[in-house]
Amino acid sequence: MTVVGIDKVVVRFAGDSGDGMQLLGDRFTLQAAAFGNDLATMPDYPAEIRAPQGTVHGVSSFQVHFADTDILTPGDTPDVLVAFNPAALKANVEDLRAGGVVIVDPDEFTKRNLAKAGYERDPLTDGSLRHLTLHRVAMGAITLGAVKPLGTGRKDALRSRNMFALGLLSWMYGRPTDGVEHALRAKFAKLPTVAEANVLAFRAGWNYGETTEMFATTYRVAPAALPAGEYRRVSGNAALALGLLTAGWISRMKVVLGTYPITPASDILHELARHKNFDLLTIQAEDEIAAVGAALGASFGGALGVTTTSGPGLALKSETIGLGVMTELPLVIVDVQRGGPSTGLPTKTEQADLLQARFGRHGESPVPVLAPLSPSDCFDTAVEAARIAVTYRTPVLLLSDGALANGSEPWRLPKIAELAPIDPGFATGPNATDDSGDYWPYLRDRETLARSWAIPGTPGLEHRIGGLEKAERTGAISYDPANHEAMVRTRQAKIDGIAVPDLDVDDPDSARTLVLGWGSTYGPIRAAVRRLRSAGRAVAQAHLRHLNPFPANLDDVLSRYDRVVVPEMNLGQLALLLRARGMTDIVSHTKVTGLPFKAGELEDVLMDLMEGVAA
Amino acid sequence: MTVVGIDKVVVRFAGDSGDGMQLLGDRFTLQAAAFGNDLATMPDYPAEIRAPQGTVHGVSSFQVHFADTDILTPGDTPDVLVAFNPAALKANVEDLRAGGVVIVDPDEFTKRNLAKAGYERDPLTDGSLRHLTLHRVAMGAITLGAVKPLGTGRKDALRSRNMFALGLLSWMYGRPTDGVEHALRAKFAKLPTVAEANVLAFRAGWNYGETTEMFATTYRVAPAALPAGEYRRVSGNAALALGLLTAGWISRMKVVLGTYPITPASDILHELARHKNFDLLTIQAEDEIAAVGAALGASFGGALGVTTTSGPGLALKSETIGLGVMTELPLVIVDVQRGGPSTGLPTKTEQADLLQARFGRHGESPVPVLAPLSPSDCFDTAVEAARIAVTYRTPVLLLSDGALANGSEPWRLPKIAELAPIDPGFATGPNATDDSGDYWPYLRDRETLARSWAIPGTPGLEHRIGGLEKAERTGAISYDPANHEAMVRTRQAKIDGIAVPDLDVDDPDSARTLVLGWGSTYGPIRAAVRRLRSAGRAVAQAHLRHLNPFPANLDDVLSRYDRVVVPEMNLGQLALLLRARGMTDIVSHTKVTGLPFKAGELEDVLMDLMEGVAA
Amino acid sequence: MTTVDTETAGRRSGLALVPSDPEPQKAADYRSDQEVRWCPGCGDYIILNTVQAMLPELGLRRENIVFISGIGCSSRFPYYLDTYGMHSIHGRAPAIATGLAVARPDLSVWVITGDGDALSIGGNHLIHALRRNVNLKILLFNNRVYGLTKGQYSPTSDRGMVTKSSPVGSPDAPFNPVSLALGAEASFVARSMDSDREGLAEVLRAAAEHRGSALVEIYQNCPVFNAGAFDALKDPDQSLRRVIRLRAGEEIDLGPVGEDGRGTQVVARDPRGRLAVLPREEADSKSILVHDPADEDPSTAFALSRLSTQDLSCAVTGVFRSVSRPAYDDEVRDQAVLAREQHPPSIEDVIAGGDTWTVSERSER
Amino acid sequence: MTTVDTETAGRRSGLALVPSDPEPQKAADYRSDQEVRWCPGCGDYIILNTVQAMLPELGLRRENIVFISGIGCSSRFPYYLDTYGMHSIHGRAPAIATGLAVARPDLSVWVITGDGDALSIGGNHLIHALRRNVNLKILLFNNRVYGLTKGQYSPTSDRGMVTKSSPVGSPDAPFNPVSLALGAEASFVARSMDSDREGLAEVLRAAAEHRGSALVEIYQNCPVFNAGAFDALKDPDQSLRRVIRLRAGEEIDLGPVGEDGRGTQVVARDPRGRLAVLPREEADSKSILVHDPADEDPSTAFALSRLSTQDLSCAVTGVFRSVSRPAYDDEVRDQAVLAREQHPPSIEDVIAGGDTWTVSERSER
Ligand SMILES: Cc1ncc(C[n+]2csc(CCOP(=O)(O)OP(=O)(O)O)c2C)c(N)n1
Ligand SMILES: Cc1ncc(C[n+]2csc(CCOP(=O)(O)OP(=O)(O)O)c2C)c(N)n1
Ligand code: SF4
Ligand code: SF4
Ligand SMILES: [Mg+2]
Ligand SMILES: [Mg+2]
Repeated sequence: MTVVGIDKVVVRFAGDSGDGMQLLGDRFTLQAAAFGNDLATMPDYPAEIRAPQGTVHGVSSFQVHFADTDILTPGDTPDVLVAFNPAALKANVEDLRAGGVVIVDPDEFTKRNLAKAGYERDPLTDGSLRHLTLHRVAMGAITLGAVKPLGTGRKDALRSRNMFALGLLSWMYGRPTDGVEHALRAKFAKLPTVAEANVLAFRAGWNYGETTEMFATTYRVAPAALPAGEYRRVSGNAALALGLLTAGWISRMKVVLGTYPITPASDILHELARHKNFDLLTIQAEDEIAAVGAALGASFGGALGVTTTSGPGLALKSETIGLGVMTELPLVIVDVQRGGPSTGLPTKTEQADLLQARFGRHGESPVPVLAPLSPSDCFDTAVEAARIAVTYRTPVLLLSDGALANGSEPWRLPKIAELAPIDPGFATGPNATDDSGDYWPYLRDRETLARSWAIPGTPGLEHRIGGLEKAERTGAISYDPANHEAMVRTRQAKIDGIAVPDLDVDDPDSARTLVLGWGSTYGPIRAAVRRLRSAGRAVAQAHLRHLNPFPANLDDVLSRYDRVVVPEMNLGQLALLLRARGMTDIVSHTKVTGLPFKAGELEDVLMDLMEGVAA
Repeated sequence: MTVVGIDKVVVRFAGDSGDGMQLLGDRFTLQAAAFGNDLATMPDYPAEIRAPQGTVHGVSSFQVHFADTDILTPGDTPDVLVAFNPAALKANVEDLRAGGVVIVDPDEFTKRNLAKAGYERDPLTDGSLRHLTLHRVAMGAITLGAVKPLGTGRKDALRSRNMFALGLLSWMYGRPTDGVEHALRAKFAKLPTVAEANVLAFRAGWNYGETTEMFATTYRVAPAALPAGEYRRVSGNAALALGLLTAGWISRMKVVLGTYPITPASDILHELARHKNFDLLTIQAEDEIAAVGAALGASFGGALGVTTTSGPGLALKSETIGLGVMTELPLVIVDVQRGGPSTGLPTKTEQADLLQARFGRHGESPVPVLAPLSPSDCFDTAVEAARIAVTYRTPVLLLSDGALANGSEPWRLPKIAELAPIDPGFATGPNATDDSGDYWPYLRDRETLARSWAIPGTPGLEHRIGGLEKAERTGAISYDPANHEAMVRTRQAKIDGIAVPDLDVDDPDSARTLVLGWGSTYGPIRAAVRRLRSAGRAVAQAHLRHLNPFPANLDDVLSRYDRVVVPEMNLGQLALLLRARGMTDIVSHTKVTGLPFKAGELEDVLMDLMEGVAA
Repeated sequence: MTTVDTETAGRRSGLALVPSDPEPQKAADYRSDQEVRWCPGCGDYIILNTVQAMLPELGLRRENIVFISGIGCSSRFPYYLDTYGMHSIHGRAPAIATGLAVARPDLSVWVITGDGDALSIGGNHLIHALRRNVNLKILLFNNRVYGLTKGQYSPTSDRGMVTKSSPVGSPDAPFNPVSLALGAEASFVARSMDSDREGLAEVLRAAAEHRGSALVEIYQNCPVFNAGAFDALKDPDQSLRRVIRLRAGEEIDLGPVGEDGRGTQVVARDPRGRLAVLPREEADSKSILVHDPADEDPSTAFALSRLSTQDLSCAVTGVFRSVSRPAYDDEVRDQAVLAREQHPPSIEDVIAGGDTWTVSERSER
Repeated sequence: MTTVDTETAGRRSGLALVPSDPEPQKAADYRSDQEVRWCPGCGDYIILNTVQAMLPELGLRRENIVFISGIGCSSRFPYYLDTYGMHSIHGRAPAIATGLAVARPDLSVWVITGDGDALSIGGNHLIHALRRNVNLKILLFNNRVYGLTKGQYSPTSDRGMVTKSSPVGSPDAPFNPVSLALGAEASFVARSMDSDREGLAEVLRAAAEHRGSALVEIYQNCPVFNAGAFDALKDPDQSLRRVIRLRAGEEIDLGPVGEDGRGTQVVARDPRGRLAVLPREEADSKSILVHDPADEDPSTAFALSRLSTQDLSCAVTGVFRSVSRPAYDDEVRDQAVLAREQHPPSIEDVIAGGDTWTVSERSER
């Protein structure tokens, strides 16, 4: 038995929706996390309805990437695939790197199952897997044997196969095991037999590795050098929810989430609905328009109104967001982007709502736009979005996407007490500058241009706001042409003037090419840049989190490079915005497959481009 | 009595909403039209609710510009103002040119009326009108006298004051009168006493001019040199409605308008609802989403689905338009733009929905965008929009605006028989290229990339479409990454490849500056350019009617000029799109007051800019 | 009158949590500085006056009253009241008000809407607010036409009504707003008329006191686009024959008052159990309906709503239904209170989530 | 069976203008080539089979049948039927189908929707389609949960239902879809159940024949997110005690069948005129309700809808209401026909408008 130290590994588990792949992936991930590896994950669910068992459509998978250095993506090509049935093999085997390891249960490769998966010949025997390292492990049979003492029925007993796999992989990668059994017993506390079956299967898996001579090598991935601190694993949706919760906490404002379920945003609702013990309310509205309306109504009452959705829902909310622009109330709108247009590819990721976020409202109605760059960054971006919304009294659009939402990574817990508080600064008395003693809801802060904000319940400041054009300062209805002009420009100036941190550039080698991204492409871009640098190429990297307004130094930064490559999961929407600012030398690289970029693919593209430059 | 020949005159009538200003303006316009002048008009209604009589808010006005040459705008500054009460004077007098003529009824300038209008002193006596030529005509009293024989009550009798004014102005400008009496009798055929009162008042007005010595001069504006043909006056909304009707006629498709009333688009519905004898149906839906849904449903059935709205409604329709993009069905969406954001300035004009039209949908969902450049051009643009929608199987956005919608001009009647027919080319049989004998709804025309279109009722071609991503050719649901990529790019390529006429440039003097506009700014831009040329300045002009895709020669054209000035009634939306194409040297000149540009104001701006260039 | 925490018969008042004003108020206190701009003769004026006269009676702190409207002539209403207010967008007021009411139990939240605003574009939000029983008072100004957009037919217009958008008559069958509300599980539904100041004030007071959603349909005259639509009900003689005024616990009658001081016509169950208007003498006295707005079963209220006909040959007014059931906003808040009691919030714990691990300094390389 | 132009009792059939197929059809003709992808055990399968078995009976040309759906598990339905179809967007199917039905009288247009699709986001379109009485057959698959988005509560879920979005129970009171439809002026309303193939086929046939909007609520089992929600109605014994099957012209009864072959329980009017379920022997025989779906007054149908309770202790099924009133699409088309008769269309005349003038060559300078 050889033990080989490696720096990273990418494992993918795949099986039927009912085979417990997500649980398996989750546990394996937690082991890696507990061990101190850095990691990133990518679950992949089947199309929205449960497909017939055993078919390719019904395959669910979970990919984990763990390493001894900080990593940025869930990995391009798995090193190991555990396929629970022929369909799972078929759906995933092409993604493996050459020489990768495939573990299958040969008993599953019956004629019937092969047919369901659409295999005409048995891939285990027809030579098509020649380039891979194939291991046949009778996972089902062994699991059945292991749990036999419990007297569980066959069907239920087979449910523990996933834990067999966990045991086997844990052995292969020398993962700590004590936590697992404890966790399984806790999870199934109410079903002790199930808990026991899972534990037995897990042990059987470990022992199988240890005992049989099937696997000649085991691997060790050392802990990563992460900054010291307390960590947890977090998905983008969970981090986003926690960010909203935290924004409420540090602003002492009630958070009111008005929302309507939609993939892949629903989990933000699910997460927040569990925290009703905070000063937080969730309203599952009748539709997206009602959802954003309820959020805006709550904001009118002095709460932090939030609404969460995906592209189709954002389209529906457009008109009400315009009302938010006109009434100048805080509102956070989260769009977890998915494949479009229309219903499109609802479970896949995309970045094609950027222009909708910027321009998808009638009239001149600018709103700030932010995008998180990793699952854990969803937390910070949510806090930042709320801060801008409250400080500037404006709707703010936060663009997450399917990859961030469902992906996860280790997250060093933030110190809440150290976050700068958010101050709604409600008006408490009259403010008219003409000694009328009146209250002027549209009197503005000189610096931020934010309007004064008095909430119902404040005596003496009674006033009305609404969607018609407002007179400067007093906020009365005004049809005056000059006033309209002034208000249109003021609203624009307010957004343009939002304080946004300068864009950081990572450019150790004074490169001539800059790669500029936004949102969830951060991981693959960064990984590609690293690879290029290891290959001796000079390339600079910067990533935009603020898409409106852009950082003030953006033009400056960009002008320093011969060319700026902008990879996007759309047809070049950021590139369009950059060019619209008069920037030339923008090279737009786009991909719209519903899948994230792979680091390798970006590496190749950048390499080609730079060779072009050099030429 | 002197008779002076002049080349043009701008007259504005103003009074209470109840005073019949629109009827008065209309009749006066028709006289000018019948006489052969070229003309343009601009009605201005009060804010949406009828305000208390006699207040400035309740003032309604109608401006007519008529001339012996072709004219382009309703005029910057009136030469003549007929003000029916103090409020009408107050609301309009500042717009007059110095030395302009004001006609008022002195009996209306009572303390009470002055107070209602917000006058502290009587403007007729306080010297504030010194720079104008003031005529006091007891329009009310004389009208009462004139209609006395009919025994009409005072209140009803006074209703004919507007016709008194018509008579007086007709005399001043030597307008033909026989048509008027005939028209009045026809209009009030069911109310003969009212008809008679109007005729008597009209005659009294004429006679007043003829008899009294108040007016020393009368004017003559000769007929304009318009191309020969049959003409009518048409407003933008009416022309648009007729264009849609005509598109149905020449395509032999049923036109189904699904719409929800909204200012300033409602009149398109009102016009079309009157033509149910054509193969046309109007559906007044429960909201904008239902309206566009009904239109799309009708299109699915093989009709030409149309929906009309303004900005807030377009926002609501976004999601359904996305479904139109995915299902690739023809659909014409008309947005009559008004002041925004939100409810904004609903009765005023603006061009601020261009970016919403281009980008206001989630995912990559391109649609063609067109904008008419004058009221009568709404006809041609509507036909063109329908042609593109049907030919390319795509939703098309047509951007009109409040100024076009309510403005009017003479229109040489098109020869319907000479219009190229529109051919929906419905599929009638299987088309699969694999000898399966199947029908593939997403098989595309090689040239246009339009998909095949079989409508319900066609035997053997039964199929399903929908909002999920479609497989190339077969149209089956597909989650395949490569297919999605291909479809996203194909949909984009289809729109990018739409055949659009080249941009015409008017540049007699090889200018260095080009003025480029879109939509309703055509009139004022053209007028300004003329003035500059008369002043010896070289300036080129071009106007975009196709905003997506742009004409193929656009980049070429623009590159020929040192600078391109882009005047817009927004914050520079076309300018943004041009810069996004990599065009530099774009000078954006914007105005967002809810009012159209004035020719004079543009002249000044262009002059200043060109001096800048010269410097 | 102070209404804080009035708990009548175990029912919490709609105003229970809204602070009261110790100072007496007058109608003028509720007049804003905005010039009222409806057309002369518009029914909206009377409704405005009635509301301004009624509000002081509630005895609430003025700053704790909020009016939210949609878009339409009627929706200008909030501008004229010196309370907090929002003139929102077309059809969405109930949704916006829901968010406000849920977030702020200390406010008395009113929605002002029109037949187009509430029943056309806003229909979904209306029925959902009623179903959820959010603590909102919804005043639906029904002039049976779109006023603001200059006179198209609305979802309450007569079939066949000629307007600019229906030059040969509307092909649409109208809603009966009371029936619709009852079908949507409304806990409080009433109807009144602009011209009936007293009746209107009465139902408005009842609506205010009701905990949960209260829908009040108000027949409103639009002299410009649908002049005289309700005239038949305004002529005293006609009104007597046509208008049924519901009063809790009383027999439902109408018509000229007989010697016994009661209407000469009554609403009674016919032999098949359906409601009918009969001369009192023809009705079996047991079959005469005694109005019970608190009936848990909305079927009788629904049947009453069908007695009102679109042509107004019969118009039922007053409170059709007023039953006590949990208000959505109370439920949501109660869940929160309970959650807080069970698990006092700790932001650190929630952030940590459960499964954490520690990377110590030494593990850094 | 051919149904073209069947005019029963002066009523035009819902299929009157749809061409019939002279060839006999079978269920298999309606199976598309798409693999059906609902979860194992999903009630949608049975409904699909029932529809596929029922369609041939209508005898229509297959290409003249269109199914339009929204979004949801149930809305996948059209893919599995070999007719024309559109899987549209969430909640909008009734609006889209309205446009199609108005434009194309020769089609039989069906809408497939779920409780979320129809009653949550799509509520407004649903009530307006019913009010207008557009010639659409709307099948509402009510599984009382959002299936497709993985199990949040819906507007028909039980109050207190625990889901991911309501971890301590839904605070919402549910709609009763039949009551809502009746409040919205529906001319045809029925209810059935996935498992009751025969009953379902019967109401589907009646819906197809009905001219105007027909709403059919179908209780549908979602074994994954709301397993067994309707089990109480499926157990034969329970079903007997709980399920009322409405049949036109028959007494409304339920319960174990007595010696006379009739149910031992009946629906009767109580002394206050309200409906109640009583043992047959306790009911005055005159007070027993005889079902009349054609009753112009929807009040009794509404009262019947209230007998059904959310907890299914009683579930009323069958056709609640089926009355004849003008269908919107017929009206709109009739207006057009009349207009054409009165004024044959001339595009030139319309373009000219009325007031024209001529500029002759010589006036050119
Ligand atoms: C999204 C949107 N669609 C349409 C309109 C135009 N609009 C404003 S009010 C109105 C109808 C008003 O009718 P109703 O609610 O009955 O109010 P009323 O004016 O009669 O009081 C319409 C169609 C709008 N402002 N916004
Ligand atoms: C505009 C929009 N909002 C939300 C969604 C997400 N969504 C899809 S189906 C659905 C609810 C489905 O519930 P139901 O109609 O009851 O159908 P079921 O899946 O239960 O058959 C939701 C919320 C969407 N696709 N589009
Ligand atoms: S249009 Fe009608 S509803 Fe509107 S303000 Fe005038 S009278 Fe009132
Ligand atoms: S989730 Fe429920 S409704 Fe959807 S397919 Fe599965 S069982 Fe059927
Ligand atoms: Mg109205
Ligand atoms: Mg459902």
